[in-house]
Amino acid sequence: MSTNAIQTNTKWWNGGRSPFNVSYGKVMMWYFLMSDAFTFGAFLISYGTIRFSVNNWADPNHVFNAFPFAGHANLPLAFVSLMTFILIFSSVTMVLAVHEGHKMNRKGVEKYMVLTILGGLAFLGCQAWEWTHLITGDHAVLVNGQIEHWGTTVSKNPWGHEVMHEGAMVATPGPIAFGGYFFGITGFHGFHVFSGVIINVVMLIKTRLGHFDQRGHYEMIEKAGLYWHFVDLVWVFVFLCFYLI
Amino acid sequence: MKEFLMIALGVLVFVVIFQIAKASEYVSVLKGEAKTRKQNNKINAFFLLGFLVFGLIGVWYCNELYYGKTLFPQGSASVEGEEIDRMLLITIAITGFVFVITQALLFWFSFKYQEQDNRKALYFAHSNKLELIWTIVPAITMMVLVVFGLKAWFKITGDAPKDSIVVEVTGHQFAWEFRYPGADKVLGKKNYKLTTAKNNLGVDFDDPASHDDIHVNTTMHIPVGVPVKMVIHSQDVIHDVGLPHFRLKMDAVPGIPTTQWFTPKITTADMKKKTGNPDFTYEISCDQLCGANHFAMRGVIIVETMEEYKKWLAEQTSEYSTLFPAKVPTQNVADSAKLVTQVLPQKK
Amino acid sequence: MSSVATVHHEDVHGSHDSHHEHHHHETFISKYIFSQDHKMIAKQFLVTGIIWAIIGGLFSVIFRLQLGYPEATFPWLEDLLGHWAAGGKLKPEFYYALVTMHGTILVFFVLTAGLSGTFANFLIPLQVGARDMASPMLNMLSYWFFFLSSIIMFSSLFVQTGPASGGWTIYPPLSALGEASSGAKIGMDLWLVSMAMFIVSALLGGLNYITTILNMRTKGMSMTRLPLTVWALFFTAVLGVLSFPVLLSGAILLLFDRNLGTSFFLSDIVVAGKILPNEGGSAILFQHLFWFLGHPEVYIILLPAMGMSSEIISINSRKPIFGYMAMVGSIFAIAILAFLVWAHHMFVTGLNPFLGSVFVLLTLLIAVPSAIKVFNWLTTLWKANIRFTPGMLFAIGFVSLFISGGLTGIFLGNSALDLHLHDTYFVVAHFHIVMGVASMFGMFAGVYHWFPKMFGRFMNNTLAYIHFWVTLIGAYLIFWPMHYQGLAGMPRRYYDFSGWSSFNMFNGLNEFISFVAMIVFAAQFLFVYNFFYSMYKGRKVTDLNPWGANTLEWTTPLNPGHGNWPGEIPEVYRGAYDYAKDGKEFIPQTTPVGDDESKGH
Amino acid sequence: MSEHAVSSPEITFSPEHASGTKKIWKTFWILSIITIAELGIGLAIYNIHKGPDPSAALVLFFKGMVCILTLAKAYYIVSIFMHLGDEIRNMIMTIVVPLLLFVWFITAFLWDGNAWKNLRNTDGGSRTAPTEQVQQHAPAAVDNHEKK
Repeated sequence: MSTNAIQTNTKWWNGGRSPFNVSYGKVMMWYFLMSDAFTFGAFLISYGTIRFSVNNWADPNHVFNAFPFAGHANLPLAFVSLMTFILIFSSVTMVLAVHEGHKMNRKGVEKYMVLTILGGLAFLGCQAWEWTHLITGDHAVLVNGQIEHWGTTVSKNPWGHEVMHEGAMVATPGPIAFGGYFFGITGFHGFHVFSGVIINVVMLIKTRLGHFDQRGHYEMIEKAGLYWHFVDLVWVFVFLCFYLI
Repeated sequence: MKEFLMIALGVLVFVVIFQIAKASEYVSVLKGEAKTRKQNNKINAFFLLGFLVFGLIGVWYCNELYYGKTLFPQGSASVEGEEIDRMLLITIAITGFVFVITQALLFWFSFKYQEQDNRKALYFAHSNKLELIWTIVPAITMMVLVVFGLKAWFKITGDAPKDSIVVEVTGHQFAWEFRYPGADKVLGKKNYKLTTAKNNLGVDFDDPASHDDIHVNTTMHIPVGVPVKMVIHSQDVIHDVGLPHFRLKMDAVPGIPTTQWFTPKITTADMKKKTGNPDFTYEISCDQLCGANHFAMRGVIIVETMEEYKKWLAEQTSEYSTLFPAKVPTQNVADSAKLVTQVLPQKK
Repeated sequence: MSSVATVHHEDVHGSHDSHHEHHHHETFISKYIFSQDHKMIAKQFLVTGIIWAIIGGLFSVIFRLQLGYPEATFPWLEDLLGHWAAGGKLKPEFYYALVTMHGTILVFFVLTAGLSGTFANFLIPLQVGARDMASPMLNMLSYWFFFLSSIIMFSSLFVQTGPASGGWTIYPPLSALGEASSGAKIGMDLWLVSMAMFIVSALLGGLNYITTILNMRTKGMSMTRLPLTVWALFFTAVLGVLSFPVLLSGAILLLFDRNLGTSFFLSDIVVAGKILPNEGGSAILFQHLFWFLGHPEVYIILLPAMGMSSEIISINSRKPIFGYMAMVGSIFAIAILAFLVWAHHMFVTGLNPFLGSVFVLLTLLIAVPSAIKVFNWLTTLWKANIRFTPGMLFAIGFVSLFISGGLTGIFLGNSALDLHLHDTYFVVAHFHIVMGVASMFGMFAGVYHWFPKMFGRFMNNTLAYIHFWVTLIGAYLIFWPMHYQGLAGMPRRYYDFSGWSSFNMFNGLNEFISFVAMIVFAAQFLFVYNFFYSMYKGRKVTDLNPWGANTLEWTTPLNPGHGNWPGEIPEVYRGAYDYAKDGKEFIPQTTPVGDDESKGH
Repeated sequence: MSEHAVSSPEITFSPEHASGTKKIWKTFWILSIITIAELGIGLAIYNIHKGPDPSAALVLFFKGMVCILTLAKAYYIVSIFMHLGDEIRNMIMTIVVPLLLFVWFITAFLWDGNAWKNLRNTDGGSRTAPTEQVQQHAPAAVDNHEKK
């Protein structure tokens, strides 16, 4: 972990002070995020491993091609781009809130926290829509010579190969693991977003109550910010693994 | 009643020890702390040396008692296993040497440098030379072991020779089943969804390759001197094809076929003579915990001469002909009927 | 435990947090139950650990009864276990449940929580010179999550279908399918939930330990002046923080497979005549996830014992630990390698041979830092002036066991040999010696050594010596012959060997091992009795620094309250191992370096 | 209790990174552009698959591109938004070095995953694998983006 820790006698390491010039709370937050990165890492790597172990996988451009109120238009990746931008934007507002915190500007912090929370809620809303769309979807699947109608669930995957059946192209069942990993990982990420929103709401309330002004610094906002950016960071990788490749 | 006596005895022993311990504190107060401590120090240092001496004698004695019961005196029953036995001997030699030296130093130093009034500990905090020595020497030793080990590993886990006999091994709670590919030397495809009480391996009989496949339970026959390749399946949980006499094992994993191959070199009959045990059999032990009857998941391997093996194989009828006698033009129906009873899963 | 000084925790963290002011009175609840004092939390971990150790040890005695006396019946077992031992004979299902619980309890609850929970909490703030952990609140929660986890695991012992019985490694599909074994029903869910709580506890603790060591060191306590105990606990915490989350992932996926119909670890399964729809998962994937934790876990267990043994050996040899930097470096190397070698537990799962060979190489590399440590310990003893306190004896025992168990690791890490030895009694002997008994020895050493600091009283020496000798001799008698069973290919986790012509020649030995195991288990009550008796009636500590040690914990008052030092935290001027230097027996870390002093390391 | 002036070993710290919002917005635009580039590549892959003769190498190349772009995004988020770039070097190293474990973590897992595929396709080496042909030219060229 700390190759550098072994270096002697740099002034930072002599004790009596933080070697990183960072408060214990932030150090702890960073290492917590690192351990959480291993949780997500393990999920995503498991997903990758399973994908490597099967011959076919569902094509994201086919699975994720819908958009709210757009009917059956084929809009691959459009909705997930929207979600990505929402999250990036809420990250920006979060970092601006932290920035206002440094300046001890309570009003500014409040403003940007509200925007961040709204961004988080919007993202959650999008995810809820996407899940609903996938689960309630209705896709013709050829099972044992019979056409069945499936949505995408943890035990059903209608996105397999297409074969010719009675003069039309019909999908066959795809690898079941797809649904499990998709809902499992996006769900776990959504859970992080949700808890991030809760944390941000608490921070907003504490800001309004003037707790941080009394304390003389807005470090709590910074810590909440770290968590929130981490959520954004994870989404970057979820976006890569599920939607792009 | 016996239990109560035992418990009473145990409690009595404890009470005695506690009393002695308590008394020892009073004694030490009377004698003076320092003196008691010195005494204890001497006793324990002496004990440590005694532990070394008796320990090494014990190691030797244990070897005398149990070496004969390990698998080494009888030798490896497979050609590949010889490699493993050789590796094992090299490793035992190296680690044994290190073991004796380090343990001897540990206890000898403890005894030799026990606290004495006239001794002063040496201030000796570090020496890069020494550190370097005991970094490099173990590193080189390890590399030697790695090189030999991997050579054996790649040989054993490499592709089976082309002329191997293929046997499919399937584990399920709590028994082993075997399938031989028959005259076409190709195993018929399987699909676990086709599993029924009769077709309990889920063989896809639409695949013509399956029509001459032979299915037997529990006992596997293989010829001596020819490489045998096992294709290993599991139907429910993870099992493990453990072949202690051949020095091999490989997990049976549901959904992922695994494989291992070996060349048996001693027939069961020869092994009976060699070990002087008329009941000797090669056994397949399940080495991966697989449920309540894990300990009873036993398979048997009979290694026989090529002639015996061929004779045995010729006596078997294909699973297809037993299950679908109507579809097979002319077959010895009586024979097949006999086999059906065997094919059905034997519930343990 | 009168509190000489009470500092409340805002003070502990420095100025930026000290704006709210609320004084709390120390009630029984706040002092003993929901205490935020690291020393009290350490004692809570220790006592809980001892209770679990008794339970876990008892389980091993019960299943050893079955192994040692497969023909006999024990009517009292039926009184104890009810229908699981109908007629006084253990049922195989419950035998496996006991084996599983024994492993789980000892590995996680005793040797992780009980060992690093106790000593990281107790020693880190005291040895680095901090008033408490970085976050006493989270530290308290860490214990209570552990407690919750304990309660859940304990309750799983009493469910109708029995506790988890798939081995402590809970490999699916056996642990995923209720149809496959009775232990894979509700007992398994409770196991997973309990483990999730445990992971939360380990993370809260681990983050605190890391942060405290990095951020809260007193003035002058540079990283290279830290006692080796703290270094070891530091890397232990790093291992825990980075590897436990991976087990959490595995546990969550397994819970989903069990309850939500996903197919992460399941594929192509026919169980109890039922064809399951799951396809495409991989049972081996779970093993990868499990061992990514599982292997660092063995070092989580071992490193604290190494650190404490180093410390105790140095103090009682009255000699500096040899090669301090090499010791730190080897701990570091072990910690890194621990993350890279997990699949050496999986050589026979059909692992790609070439991938396996990389794991062989990395695994055997661990022998190098281990060898460095052993030789450094030996050199520390050379030309020393050794006092055999009980702590010292256990530390020496630790080194002996570490050598014995470590060397057999060279067999198992070599994949070719693992083909023969995997899952045999050789493995059982190996890991019990090297991480089971050796770590227990480290723990005993720590308890005997720091008991005066914890409770202001000494433990009884005579009892301690008897305890040591019975345990050391017993441990070797139990586990040494098991190597021979392993070399005979005898598989572990067998309920009964009588049906096997290949393995039934060791019945006499099994009986002997079981007999010794019972004696050793009984001898542990000497320790338990000694521990609780001495807490109240032991000889009182009169000297603040009874062992003549250099480290900071011995500069605190006898029963320091929350805050550790009544006045200023002492400043540190030197490393922790200046023994026998310049003709002085020992020079505490708080002594400034004199002008005439020779240069140490 | 008040007599001990608490000299907590931890000093207060002075955050220096309140430099202005310009950098933040710049990062926002960088992230947006990268995301759009990623989408472009995603659609390119889609169109390759739709085409008559999907080139596996080209798809693989594009996939490698998105991975690199994603890492770039991650770098900007961590370095600018999370202010890690402003911390002192030791701190950065303690975060980054453990993450290097992921390299072996990913390699080993995916390697073994791929090995399982081979075992499954060949039934433990007892059959020849289904030809690449079958996998590459699945009807309608839908889900055949084989990673290998």
